[in-house]
Amino acid sequence: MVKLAVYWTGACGGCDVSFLELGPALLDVLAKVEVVFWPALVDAKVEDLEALPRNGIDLTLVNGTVRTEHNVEMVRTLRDRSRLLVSFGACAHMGGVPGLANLISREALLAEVYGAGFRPRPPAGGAPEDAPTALLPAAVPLSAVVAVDYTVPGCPPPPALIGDLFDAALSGDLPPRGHVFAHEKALCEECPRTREERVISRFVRPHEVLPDPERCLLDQGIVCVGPVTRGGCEAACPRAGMPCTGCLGPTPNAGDPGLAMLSALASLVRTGEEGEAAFATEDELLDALADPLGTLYRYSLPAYWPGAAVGRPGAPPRRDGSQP
Amino acid sequence: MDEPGPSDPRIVAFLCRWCAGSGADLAGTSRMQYPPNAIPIRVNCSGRVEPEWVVEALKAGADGVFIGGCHPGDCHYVSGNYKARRRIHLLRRVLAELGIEPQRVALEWVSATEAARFTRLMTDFVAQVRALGPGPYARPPAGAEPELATAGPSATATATASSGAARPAERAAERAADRRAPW
Amino acid sequence: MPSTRGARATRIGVFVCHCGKNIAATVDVERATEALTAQDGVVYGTHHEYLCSDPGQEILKRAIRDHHLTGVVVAACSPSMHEVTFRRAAAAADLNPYLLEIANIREQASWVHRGPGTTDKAIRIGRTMIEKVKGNHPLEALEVSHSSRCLVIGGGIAGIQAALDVADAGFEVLLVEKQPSIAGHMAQLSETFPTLDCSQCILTPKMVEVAHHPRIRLLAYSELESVSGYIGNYRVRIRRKPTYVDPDKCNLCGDCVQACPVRVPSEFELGLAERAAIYIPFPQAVPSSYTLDEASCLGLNPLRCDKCSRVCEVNAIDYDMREEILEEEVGAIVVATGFDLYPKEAMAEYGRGTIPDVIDGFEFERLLSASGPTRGEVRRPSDGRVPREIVFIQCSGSRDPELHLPHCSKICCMYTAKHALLYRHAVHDGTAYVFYIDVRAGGKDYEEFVNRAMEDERILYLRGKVAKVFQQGDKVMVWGVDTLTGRRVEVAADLVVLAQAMVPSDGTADAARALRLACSSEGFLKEAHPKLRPLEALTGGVFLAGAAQGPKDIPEAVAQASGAAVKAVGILAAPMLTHSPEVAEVDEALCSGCAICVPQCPYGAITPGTTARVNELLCESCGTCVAACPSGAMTLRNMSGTQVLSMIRSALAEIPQTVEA
Amino acid sequence: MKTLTIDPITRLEGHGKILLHLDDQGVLAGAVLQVPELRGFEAFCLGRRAEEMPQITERICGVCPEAHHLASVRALDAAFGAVVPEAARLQRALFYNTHIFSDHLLHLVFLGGPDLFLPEDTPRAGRNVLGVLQAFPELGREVVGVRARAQKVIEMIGGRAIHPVFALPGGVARPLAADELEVIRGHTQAMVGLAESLVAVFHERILSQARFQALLCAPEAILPTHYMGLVDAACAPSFHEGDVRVVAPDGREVFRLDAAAALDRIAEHSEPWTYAKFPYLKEPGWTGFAAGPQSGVYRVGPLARLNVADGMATPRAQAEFERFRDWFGARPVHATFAYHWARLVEAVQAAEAADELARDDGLTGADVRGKLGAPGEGVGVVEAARGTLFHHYRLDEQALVAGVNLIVATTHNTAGIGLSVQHMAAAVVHEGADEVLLNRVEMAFRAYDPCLACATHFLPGQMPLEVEVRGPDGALVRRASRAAPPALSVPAHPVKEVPS
Repeated sequence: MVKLAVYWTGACGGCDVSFLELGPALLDVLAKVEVVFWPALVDAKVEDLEALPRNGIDLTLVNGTVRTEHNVEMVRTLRDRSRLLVSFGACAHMGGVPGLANLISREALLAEVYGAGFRPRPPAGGAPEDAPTALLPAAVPLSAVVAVDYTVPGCPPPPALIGDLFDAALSGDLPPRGHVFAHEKALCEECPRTREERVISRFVRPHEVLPDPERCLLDQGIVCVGPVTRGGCEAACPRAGMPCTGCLGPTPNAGDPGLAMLSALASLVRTGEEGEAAFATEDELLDALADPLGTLYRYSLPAYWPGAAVGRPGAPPRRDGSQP
Repeated sequence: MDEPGPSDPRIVAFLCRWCAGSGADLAGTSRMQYPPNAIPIRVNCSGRVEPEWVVEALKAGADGVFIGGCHPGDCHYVSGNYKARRRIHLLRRVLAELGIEPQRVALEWVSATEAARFTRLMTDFVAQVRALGPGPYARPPAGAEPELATAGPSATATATASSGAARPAERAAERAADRRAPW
Repeated sequence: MPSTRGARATRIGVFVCHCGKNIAATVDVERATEALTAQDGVVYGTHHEYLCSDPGQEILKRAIRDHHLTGVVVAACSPSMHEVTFRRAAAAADLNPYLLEIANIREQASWVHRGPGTTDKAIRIGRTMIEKVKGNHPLEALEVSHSSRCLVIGGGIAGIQAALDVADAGFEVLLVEKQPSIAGHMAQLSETFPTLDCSQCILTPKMVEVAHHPRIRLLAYSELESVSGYIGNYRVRIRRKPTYVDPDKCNLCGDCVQACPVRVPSEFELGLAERAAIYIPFPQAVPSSYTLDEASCLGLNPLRCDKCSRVCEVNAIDYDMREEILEEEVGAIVVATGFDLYPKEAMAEYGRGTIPDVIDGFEFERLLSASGPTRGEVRRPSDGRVPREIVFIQCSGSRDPELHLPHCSKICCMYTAKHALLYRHAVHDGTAYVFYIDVRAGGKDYEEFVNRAMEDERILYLRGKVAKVFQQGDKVMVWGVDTLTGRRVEVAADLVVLAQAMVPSDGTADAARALRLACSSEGFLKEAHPKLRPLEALTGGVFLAGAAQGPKDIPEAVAQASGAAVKAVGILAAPMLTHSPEVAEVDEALCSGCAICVPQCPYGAITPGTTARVNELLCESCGTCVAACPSGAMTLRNMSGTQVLSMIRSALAEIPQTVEA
Repeated sequence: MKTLTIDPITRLEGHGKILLHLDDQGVLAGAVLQVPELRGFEAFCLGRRAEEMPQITERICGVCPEAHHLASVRALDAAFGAVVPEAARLQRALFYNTHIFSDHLLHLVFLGGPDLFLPEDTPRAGRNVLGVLQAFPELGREVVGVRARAQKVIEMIGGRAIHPVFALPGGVARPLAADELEVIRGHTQAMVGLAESLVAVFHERILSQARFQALLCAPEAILPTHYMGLVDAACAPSFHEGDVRVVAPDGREVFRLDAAAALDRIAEHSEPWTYAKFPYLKEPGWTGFAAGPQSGVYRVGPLARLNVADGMATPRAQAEFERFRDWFGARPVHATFAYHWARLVEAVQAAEAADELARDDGLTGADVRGKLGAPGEGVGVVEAARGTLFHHYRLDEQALVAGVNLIVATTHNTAGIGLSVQHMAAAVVHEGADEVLLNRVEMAFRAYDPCLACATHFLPGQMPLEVEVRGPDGALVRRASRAAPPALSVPAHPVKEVPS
């Protein structure tokens, strides 16, 4: 029996539910594992976890973005008790949708939600440690806190990829450390849409048109980040008539997916014959791209722009040129 | 001392070999003088410059990035400079949204004969970046914990690694290691 | 990507050049050498007075051997100076030359800075090149065999010249002309400016030379069907239309023409004369044989009409001749598809071609030509009367972005002057007016020629545009303005000659399509670089000659044709085609076939598919496709993103103050 | 006086932490639900593209993303003044009823299941879905199978099973193909089938148990509050559209209004010791953590929806609804554990409604996009499995988000949950065994099927649970707990409202 633990940090629960998407196959998996810790599913409390010896868990899946000091403590404990730790889902992998909160400094965030001057504090008479656990300055991916052995990407991970992980883990036939359980090639490989003239002559937002069901969405001016995103989901969103938003993360060589896609988009833009005469209209077209940051980094801001509100107050400290 | 002083901005300059690069060489042969802050990296065409390079420079502590290409109509490869122009235009928009001054990234046209122009552009850009102050990821004072330290020391290590600042030699060795998303 | 990446243990040597005082004066070469030698992966470092000198290069070679170096960085002058020198030296020491890089610390450091920062910068520049060398792969120049035949498309003067030059250089030429005869428009001209020598007299010898050249295969009455392949190895399909006359048998007796019951307007005479269904465009045609035009023939059917074949004593006529498709291998292609005139039917303001006595330049050439329909007498089409008052309108369709074409057709100023002058020679008491915007006579003896026309021949040059031309009685009324005097001018002319704009021929558009050549908005073929590569198309191995590339006169067309010929010969003569190996490369394990790279390439070197494919010989290494590739599957050999990222970091990393060597 | 902390409350989605405190007489004086983390959706949604909101906000909750997806798009419909074409409306309705069925199933069997199907003394190790599957193998297999088919329907219409992508302002992404509809019909039939067998099992194996009957009648689990829910024209529960109806503890209608107007009747109260907010009815207003007609505290969710409804929308559901009502006699039903039964009644209606919708050929209509007006402000409301869900947006002229307010199901219930937990704990707090206490409290908690991921859409939560006993000086007297990360204890005096 493989000892399994599943835990969430700042999560929506979708990753937990995604196991159910395995359908009947789930029963086979559950039959082969001993669930030692999984708050969403079984009654095992924190002390049960802490009672475990080092490497007492064979396989731990952590989903959710890391946002609080309590998250950090928990994943450190899990790392210590686990032989294999898997970053599960887009939040753990790259920071996820909640990672967009890094566009606002922690202080501004609290102010935005609870009004200016809000400071979480213990209740009157309560001891200091009774205060709600403190937020980190910024959301960070799991790999920023503990060493991660494998990644199952996705928001949530597609059942097929979860299946691959369990096949590997239960058979003991494991890929090299650092393996990402998704395709090496981009989504376009499994996308049924046809690519014709590779030119963007205007940007269109999904609600503004009913796109041609056969043609590539990019060719129709809809920003689809499929070309920079790993396959493994059967191009679910493009098949459903909606652009890929990049939840499976970048292909191995893409680097920063936001910048890679930015470069591709800008390269495809044409407003007639290229040249100085077209500069003005090209810029107009590029400026019409709505919310590039939210579009290019929907799931990956913390992984690629560490630090909250990067250039704003609260950005990483400045260089001090003083010499040793 | 040889190290530029604290107030001295650090800049990376991507120069296309046919125009801007030759212009820079001519500035040399003509013994023109400009500040030494920019470290030139020669590329075939400004169209080869990836937005990620610009950002990588900022993440590695640069305060500004300069890209020099051929004048419109003069690109040795016909249209590489047009692609570069569009990419940088969009990149600057994104930088602005991240709170990073877009003026830290300059794209300029310099022909092989415009040594004087190159000299002036370099001088002005250094001044401009100096006025902006240190870049968003400029190095912290020795010993100072980066802000992510709240997420623990291991975080500092991995997080900076994911931003690509650590151990260039080692990372250059492994294929595409530093281009992979962090897990 | 080659599996060797990062596999080799890196043993890099660094060589810092003093360049006498040129570098050493401002860069602390000891410290630079020390700092660079301390870099990870560097096993040897030294500096020398003049590395480019023979002793300097000896040091380099010896170090490569003694220290088993796997990479070299020479910190010295600009790579444009000595990259070749040092790479040769490396090769001599059995180090692959692509593993040596130059760090430019002279032009971009020692010469442009003074003071402490200079050494710091030199070190950082050096470090970036060390990082680059770490990622470099040993490469060999690309080599492919190729066909040594040349295809010339278009048998006008440019095509003829290109074909002759290539053939004379010793290479086989396929000359394709879609008309029954080569010659092009030049044969229609009467005399040529500024020397006024007879056009046909200077053209026909060249045509005959083509006809008899052992290495020129002339395919007249033929068209380019399709082209595949790439530089050095093009595969072309040519459709050869049936002439129904065996050129070898035909003895040009002309009996068939008499026998033929059909008469249609002659293309060569621009409709000013007629021809039979079986015809020869003009007496000096090459190939010198008759052509039976199936469109106007009564039906190529002996039962309906076989008059021509009955009178043909040599039985040259063969109604069963069929169209054939030829497939040929060629190494280079010269496109000389020529020009046509902007149709006068497009000139609403000048009667839209409905006024018989409003004609274009070519028609007037035929009226002037001794071999023309009027035997060289100037008689107007409507009633054959000799025009007493004649008006020439320049820039008809040219330089008129609002209504017609924006470009200048370049030759009209000259041929209009020639026309007016020849008219005065023919009709001594006639009056010639020329309406012009301004006279452009840039060319050897051109200005003199125009002045001669204006002064000696007392031709009235009126600066201004003609607003309206219309028929009134048997006169053609011309309304214009003389902008110099500001007076409105009205001329009751007998004949009006429009200097119609030059536009690319239909054949040019066809060729562009078949060869996937870029065209300007007017449709003229685009050159690879407007200044540096005016004879080459963006597609490797394709060259441009004549007016298909832009308006030009005969001497220019001929000059460009010879230039294109030499370019073509450059490919045909090479034992092997060699090409830089530092080109774009697709990692098929990573490419999803998204095809975003395809439109980035100005040379059409990338073909889409399940994975993109790069034609290495067409790739010019700009790397624009690499920067556009979202998945990082495309890379540029020895300038990969990974390399540059570490170059960037090494440029910015702190430099330890004291380095233990 | 002592403070009890329960950590973590397992088998519910998300995190949370309960604190109870007793006065000197050991009587429970207050209960507190603390949810200690922040994700900040309200903040970072600003500046995003409007049409992205259904996809972004659904990341609040992976259990009921469909609810957020739809509430969000309904808010956008309103903000763009769009009229949704019939084909699109039908797609959304089928999609959503299927989701409600699937989500109720998830709770009935997987999360709340153990409380329903297993004896209370079942050891912790076996008190989970696996235990249920062992006790009810054939049902278990059917549940897993049919839920998979329901999810398939959601995937076919929504594009993805979890975090769907199909909803766009004014309609949906694409027309549905006829062959797809054929497949869907097969699945919805299976759903109705399972709904029926669940009803059977519930009556034979659960309702028949004295243990469960006692639970339903347990006085400590009776909480007379206001109730809120969506109803259709016929005043039957409606999940994805309709008016918001609120009834008082005595069943009298307080109001019946559209989304925007209803939202105006709600205010949010906040406490300094928790990130969570406490919505209440402006009329009668906030009177502290209390039930009854004088208190603005209201409850939402299955029980609330049955309490605001006059009947069900479909025949089988109506039949079960009548058995439900007859069993309790009076209406509204205030028994907290009746949530489970109400959930079953709703599951039946959802299955039937889905199957009905699937028969409608209008589903394959090609017109799936209504015309959009200028972007403005809009409120959207749906019934999530756990209760009423409000999305409220303001858009700028480029249709980027300029303002966001979300009131999610579990948040409406936080006060009610606190009260239930308080009563439940009060009843058992003097029985020495912590296990019993903690289980009872958790059961009371779970009855609501609280989705704390939702409740904490601005607070991704971890729910430590422990028992602390502190002296008046705040010093620790006794800790009977499942030791946990920093737990918040409540001081030894009643919780005071803090003006916000």
